[in-house]
Amino acid sequence: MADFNVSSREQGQICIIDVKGYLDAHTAPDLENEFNKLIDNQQYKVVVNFDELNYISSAGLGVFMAYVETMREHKGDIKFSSLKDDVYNIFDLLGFPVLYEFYDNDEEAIFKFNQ
Amino acid sequence: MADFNVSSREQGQICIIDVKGYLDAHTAPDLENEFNKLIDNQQYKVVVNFDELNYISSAGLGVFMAYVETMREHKGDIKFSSLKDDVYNIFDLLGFPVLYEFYDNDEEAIFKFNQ
Amino acid sequence: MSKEKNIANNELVIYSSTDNLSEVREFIAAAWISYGYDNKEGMKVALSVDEACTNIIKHAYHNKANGIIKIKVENKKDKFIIKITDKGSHFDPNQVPEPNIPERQKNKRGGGLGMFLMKKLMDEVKYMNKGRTNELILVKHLN
Amino acid sequence: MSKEKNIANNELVIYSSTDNLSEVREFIAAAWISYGYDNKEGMKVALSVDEACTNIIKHAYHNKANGIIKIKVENKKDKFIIKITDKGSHFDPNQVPEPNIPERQKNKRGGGLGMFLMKKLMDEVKYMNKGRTNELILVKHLN
Ligand SMILES: Nc1ncnc2c1ncn2[C@@H]1O[C@H](COP(=O)(O)OP(=O)(O)O)[C@@H](O)[C@H]1O
Ligand SMILES: Nc1ncnc2c1ncn2[C@@H]1O[C@H](COP(=O)(O)OP(=O)(O)O)[C@@H](O)[C@H]1O
Repeated sequence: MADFNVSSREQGQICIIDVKGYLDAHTAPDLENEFNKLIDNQQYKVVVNFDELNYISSAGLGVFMAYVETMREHKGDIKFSSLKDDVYNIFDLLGFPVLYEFYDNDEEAIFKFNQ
Repeated sequence: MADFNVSSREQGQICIIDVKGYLDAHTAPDLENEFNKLIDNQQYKVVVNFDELNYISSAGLGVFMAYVETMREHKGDIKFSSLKDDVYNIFDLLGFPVLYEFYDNDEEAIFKFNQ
Repeated sequence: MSKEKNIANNELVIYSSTDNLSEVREFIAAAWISYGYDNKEGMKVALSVDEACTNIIKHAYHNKANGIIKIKVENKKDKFIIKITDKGSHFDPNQVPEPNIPERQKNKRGGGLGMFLMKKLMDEVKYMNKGRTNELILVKHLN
Repeated sequence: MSKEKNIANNELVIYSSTDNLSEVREFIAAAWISYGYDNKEGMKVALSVDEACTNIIKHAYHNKANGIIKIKVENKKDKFIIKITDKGSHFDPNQVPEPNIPERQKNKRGGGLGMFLMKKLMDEVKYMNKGRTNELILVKHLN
């Protein structure tokens, strides 16, 4: 079974989701759960930290597509940080860089939210 | 494994989804697929026929919650027909009758769409 | 069904996969019927246990299929008791708000109905922590 | 890895469950590496096969875990070929539109990216029907 882990932590008003391991059709529902919890708690400003994510398939990208609009409707967003080249390459192939903001680290993403 | 089957058929402008068997957290993704296909084909007027559905859990009800707004935004709806008493009872307990229309058979639901 | 069979079959142990939900429902329905109770009510009890196990699979074991869920039924003279235990994440059921279905629909998401439904269908729903074990007790009063 | 091992391991057969996707990726990556090709490219080939199997599980076998998926790799001098067969529903890939991501996001739904991604990552993607069997052939040109 694919090894995947998701957890979140608060940094002021902003929630940072750490994703680790392999995000595929099998593990994507776990990330959906995490977004559902954030919405239940009315937390709409989200940074997803990919530092320890080794792999993503289109099922993983689909999770962000399904939740980003709700975040934006509530003056929030989903921003991405710390992607490995291989993982960024998949987002890039599908045209995500014109639809989402990517940052080298959490601090930059948080800074953008606080601007 | 739970026995569940979903299929759809067109009746003029309206799409009828037939659900059969047991709709639970295991089988709900199959119903999601069906709704995704309808939206891809821009079919927003949907009647779900429950005649052969024996069982539904909250995971099944969640599928309708996730798609009904998209249908309504596009001048369509999800209407329900031919529910067994036991199944209707679950919808009723959760307050769905004020949010959705329920009919005894497909014809009545289709008639409502065409009014 | 003989008394021994009932006793032998009063516990079901499954892995935390939604694949096993139908087996859970059949186990509960069979236990319920073996005590001679009404079929229709048994479907409601089975649905409650389905919801409980679905939540454990999704939230306590995070959709990983290698967790263990134990389901034990006990028939007292005035109540039917189901004990469900797991060793996944703990949670505080008091933090869970009542579902707001119109709001969720506006956000195009499902969910949030399972615990509410369990409470509607059963007479008692109690969550407990015993060390690393989570215990959920569902009770149906008999009359 | 010896030549015999490669030959013995040029086919993987799995049940149609997303549980098995990691095994699929490992199988493809190991085959790719055993021929001495670049690791990073292997990840893309494995991802394509993951997407192909995910679609078969979801759409051809409708999330039922008792379907069979066969994956066969073949290394020709100028191409690496993966043949994936199943016995689920047929479909016409020409009916599938290109994904419109902004539109899907507006409707708060994911999906629609798998086939598009496969085509981006591989040099050839061919769907075929042979009686009750669906065959998908993915080809990576080598240079
Ligand atoms: N067994 C459990 N372990 C951990 N968390 C749980 C459990 N059951 C419920 N929860 C929490 O309570 C919330 C509400 O559960 P529920 O009403 O069943 O709806 P849903 O599972 O669709 O969110 C869940 O989102 C989850 O955060
Ligand atoms: N192997 C398959 N069998 C049947 N239908 C398929 C298969 N692969 C793809 N499809 C159809 O093509 C559509 C697009 O597939 P894809 O681009 O991977 O996105 P998604 O699976 O998220 O919808 C699917 O929704 C499905 O209708």
